[in-house]
Amino acid sequence: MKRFHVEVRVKPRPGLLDPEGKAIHHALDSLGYEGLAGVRVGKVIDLELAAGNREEADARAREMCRKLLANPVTEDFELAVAEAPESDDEGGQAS
Amino acid sequence: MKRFHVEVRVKPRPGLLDPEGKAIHHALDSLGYEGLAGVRVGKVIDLELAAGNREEADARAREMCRKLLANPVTEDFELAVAEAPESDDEGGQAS
Amino acid sequence: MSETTEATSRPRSTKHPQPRPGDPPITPELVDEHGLSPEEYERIQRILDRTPTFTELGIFSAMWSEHCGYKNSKRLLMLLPTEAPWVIQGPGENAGVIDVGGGLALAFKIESHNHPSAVEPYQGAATGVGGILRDIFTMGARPVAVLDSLRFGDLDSGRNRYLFSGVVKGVGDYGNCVGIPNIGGEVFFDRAYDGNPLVNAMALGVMKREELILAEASGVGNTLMAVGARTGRDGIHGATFASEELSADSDEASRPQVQVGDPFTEKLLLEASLELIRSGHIVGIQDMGAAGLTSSASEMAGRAGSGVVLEMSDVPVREPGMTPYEILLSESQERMLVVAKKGHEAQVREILEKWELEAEAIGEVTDDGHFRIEEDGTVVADIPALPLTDGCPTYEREGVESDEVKALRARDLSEFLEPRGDLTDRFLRLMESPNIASKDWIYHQFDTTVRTSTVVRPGGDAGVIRLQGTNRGVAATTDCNGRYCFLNPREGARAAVAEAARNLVCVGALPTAVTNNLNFGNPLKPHIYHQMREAVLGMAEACQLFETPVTGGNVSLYNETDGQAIYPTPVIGMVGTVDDVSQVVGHGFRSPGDTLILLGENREEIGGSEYLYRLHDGLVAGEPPVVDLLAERRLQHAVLALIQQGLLKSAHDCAEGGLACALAEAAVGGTGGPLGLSVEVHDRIAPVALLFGETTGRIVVSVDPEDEASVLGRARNHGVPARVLGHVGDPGDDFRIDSPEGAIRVPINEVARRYRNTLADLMDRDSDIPGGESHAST
Amino acid sequence: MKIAVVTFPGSNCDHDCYRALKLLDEVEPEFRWHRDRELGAVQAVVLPGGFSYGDYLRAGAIARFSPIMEAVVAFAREGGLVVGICNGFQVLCEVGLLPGALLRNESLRFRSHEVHLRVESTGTPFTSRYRKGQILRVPIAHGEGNYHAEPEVLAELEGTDRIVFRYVTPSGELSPEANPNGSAHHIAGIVNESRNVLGMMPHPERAVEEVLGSTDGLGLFQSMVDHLTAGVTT
Ligand SMILES: Nc1ncnc2c1ncn2[C@@H]1O[C@H](COP(=O)(O)OP(=O)(O)O)[C@@H](O)[C@H]1O
Ligand SMILES: [Mg+2]
Repeated sequence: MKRFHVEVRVKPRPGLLDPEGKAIHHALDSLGYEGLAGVRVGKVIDLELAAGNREEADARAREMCRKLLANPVTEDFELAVAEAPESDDEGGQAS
Repeated sequence: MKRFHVEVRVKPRPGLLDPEGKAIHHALDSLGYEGLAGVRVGKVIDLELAAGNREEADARAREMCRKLLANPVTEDFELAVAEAPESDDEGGQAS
Repeated sequence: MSETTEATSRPRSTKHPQPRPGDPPITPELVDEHGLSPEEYERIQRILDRTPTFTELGIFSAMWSEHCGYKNSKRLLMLLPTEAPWVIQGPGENAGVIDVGGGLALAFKIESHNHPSAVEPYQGAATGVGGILRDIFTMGARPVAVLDSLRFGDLDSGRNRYLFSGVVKGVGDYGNCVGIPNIGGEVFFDRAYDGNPLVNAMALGVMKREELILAEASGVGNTLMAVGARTGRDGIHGATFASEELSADSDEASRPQVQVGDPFTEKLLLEASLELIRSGHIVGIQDMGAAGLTSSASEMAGRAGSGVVLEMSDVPVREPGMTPYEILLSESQERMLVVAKKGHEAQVREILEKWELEAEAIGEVTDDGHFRIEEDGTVVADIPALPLTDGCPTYEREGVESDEVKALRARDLSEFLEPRGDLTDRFLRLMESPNIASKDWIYHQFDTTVRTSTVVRPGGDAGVIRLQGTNRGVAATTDCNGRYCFLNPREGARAAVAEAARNLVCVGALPTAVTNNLNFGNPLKPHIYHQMREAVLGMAEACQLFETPVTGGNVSLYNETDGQAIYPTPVIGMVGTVDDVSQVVGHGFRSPGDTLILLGENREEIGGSEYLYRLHDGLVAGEPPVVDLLAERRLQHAVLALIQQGLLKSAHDCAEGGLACALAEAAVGGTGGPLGLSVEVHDRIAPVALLFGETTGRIVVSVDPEDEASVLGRARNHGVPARVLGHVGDPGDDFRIDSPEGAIRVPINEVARRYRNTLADLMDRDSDIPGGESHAST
Repeated sequence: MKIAVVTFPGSNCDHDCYRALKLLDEVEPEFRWHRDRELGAVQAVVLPGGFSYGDYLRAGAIARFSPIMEAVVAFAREGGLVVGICNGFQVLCEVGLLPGALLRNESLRFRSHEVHLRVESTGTPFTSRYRKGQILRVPIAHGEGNYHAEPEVLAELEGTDRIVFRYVTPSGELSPEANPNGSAHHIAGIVNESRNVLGMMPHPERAVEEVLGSTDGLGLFQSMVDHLTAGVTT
């Protein structure tokens, strides 16, 4: 088993109202940042997981997204999988 | 001016308690996903902005992060800048 | 971690603790960084009869900080009255407890989280609420209400808006999630709080009398268990930090990790703790609050006169590699220390497991009176418990009033009493002051009705909740006007107590007891110490007279930024009892045509008023309103009796903004929508003072016209001046006050609009955006 | 009759619902624990408000995997009455018994105050005691009550009389100011296709006694009792 780091990004589906994005857009505008055409806010979820290989890590993370991490009615998700550096001693005890 | 897509990821600083990550970790565990060593949750903010070049886009987004998007007391941020595909008609009018 | 803890079989080391590898040497600088004076350090050496280890230095530093040791306030606090027949538990425990009838007891307490909120308003305020709730349920009481008392600089600054917004959200999110209704509080804006916001949270809990449990580590051989969240590196040395002035570099990375609240875990901990207490498997329980495990374990040992030994490697931690120093001083939230009866550890674990929480045996109660810490069996700290908890040196300092304040107080204000300009315009500008305008922007973010017991929600004079299963109720309020206290700390403190009691009688509650939060600057400065002493004396005097003993409280000192102190702010949290909740009255008018009566006396007092601050460029000067405690008591007895006789339809006291604003608040505050009014005032005092002066001891009531004579007569029988002011009008009528020198006349809907929109208009711009340094500047 | 009130870790209106049900002579409320796998012999189920699992990730997202939810879903599919209030509504959407989702309030703030609701449909087991168009005064207290669904779903809800309550002004008008969270079509409560599952954000259980400020919520529980009693006798 290897350790993988999966970064899951869950974002509001296009077309869905995103009041937080709108508020940030507005705030950035009033701070004087011009040329901003859009702001959308979502969630990023970092998973540290063990899997036989990269494909397996990817597949398991996708399943977690479909099952729990993203709501298909309102959200889309993307994944990025990276192999974690081997055994930095006491790692893997977070959260 | 070109258009850039900047993805900002704002994450809780290491060592800081992340109750949301903890709850999700717990939920994934009880859904039977084994080998999860850690879950941390942050925010992803997609910015569409205009800038002369990539460096400028990066610098401006960083400044926005320092000024507004990330709370320096509790959060770190990372950026990814990509040039947006040229003029897909009605682009730049989101949000 | 071992399943069964055979703590008794652990061999007792008799050797002195040795420094751990990596411990810094104990130098005068290190002692100083720990906030200990050379004399205090000498005392520590005498107690130990040797040089402390680094771990021990950390322990002393936390326990002898202002926050835990009350070095500079203890002697003053001894002046407060603390006893009455209904007091079950006075100061010294996690919370005070009083008898509220029907076999029920009320636990209540206030606590500050000022410094953490200045650094991270959201988490600071949230964890403040979390901490005070734990103080309540560790007494065995179920929390039933929270209140919040807040102070900020003026809202024209972006930083202040950010702090205000974050604090309100933090207070709300935490209490909402745990499911405790907010029933009131206060907020006050003044430049004196720039850079030093105050966040004081108060909580109330109810239990059956016999369910009271104390925080004591008794019973040799009993097992100490860490319960709830794991220990991380959060807020290490928070207690010392809270005892120092903030300076410009407080924001640097050297600062302790911010404590993050987890209200979900708190809710589980609340249910689990109450179940544990009722289960009979434990003998004591305490929150790991300020100075974390150190203070909870040593105080529990100190109270019981026992000792404890703790094994650091058994403490569940969140991060690897934590040292005993870090584990002992961590202020990670949502943790408790429980003393389980020997042999009942498994049952304790089972209850926690039901609530998805952890419990780990980390030590045991001993009989040697020592607070002993081991790491893998090696002693790393060994301190006599009593000198550690009670041996902190206390100081009585010299207090001298500042000349600046004397001069401000002596200032002649007669020029401001001249009628100048349009009264209506001045009235409306006052109604739009954030200190007077409706606070619904705040409490609409708080769940106020969960637990289905809230009888009077925030927005009135005091909150009222029904005691479940009875017709009885308890009421609570927090009050303090820092400007009055700044100009005259003794009068100001008397006024705070008087106002709190007055707010309670306005809803029909009998005031019974007080908790208080002393928020001051650096006590080492003679003028600050003077403020503290005077305020405590004023509080003591008023509490004595109102028969509202002080059952607990909190002290927050060093509230200064760059040498500038906040106003002295001794916040009074007062509770009262209601015999029959169906008799409670609100502050808003109920029916057109009702007669308006003013109870109490007008005086020509404009000093320290919101009128001067808001309409005369932030002027804070003059003698604040003088409290006539005996007249106040007569007034309160009268109002309470009138409410109990069912003669009043509404009651509202005059506070900031004076008579005119009190009338307006009552006119727009009815549940059926704003009602106009028509009133005529004349007295032998300047109209500005009559309309906007903040003379205390006045209550405006509305009564059925048929009861007018009866109310006037009864009030006078109580020795209370009473006069008819006018009548309540219809919806949409004018708000109209005629005085000999001019009139205020404006449609009531316009008054309501301005009153309601002020805070929202100021706040719904930019202030709820996540973090960032934009908020650090204006 | 027995009505179950489910307690999830973080539920905080479970006792309020229990007490409200207890006010009705016919009802014996009973708590069910999230780890229970069976509902037992009950005639209806209440999923109460609160912050199950802290509302972390999304409100209701974690609670819907609780063991008890399998039993609740089965019960609902067989026609049993299920009411989800506030957090309970969110759980019902997450578990798929009701369509749509509840997003963060448009104001991005938690909102807690009294609202006015218009009864849109009396053709449900939960609203027979009300008149169509009746205005109710009931508290809300939520941060994620902004009802969202695809346009087709909204059209279907509209077309099949499944919108049960809408937020209105005191005089019964629809207006953006009266919509506390930005909900699509001012929706405060909906039922499923077979009309036995109701989800609503406002708290009827907090409006059952004069001393609490309103008794307008009582009719909802009484309607359920009427329906269940009729079911028993016929
Ligand atoms: N921070 C707050 N939290 C909750 N309620 C508040 C807060 N600030 C003000 N309120 C509510 O608004 C009411 C009016 O506030 P205030 O003007 O301070 O009242 P008073 O002068 O009667 O003490 C209070 O009684 C309280 O219920
Ligand atoms: Mg008042």
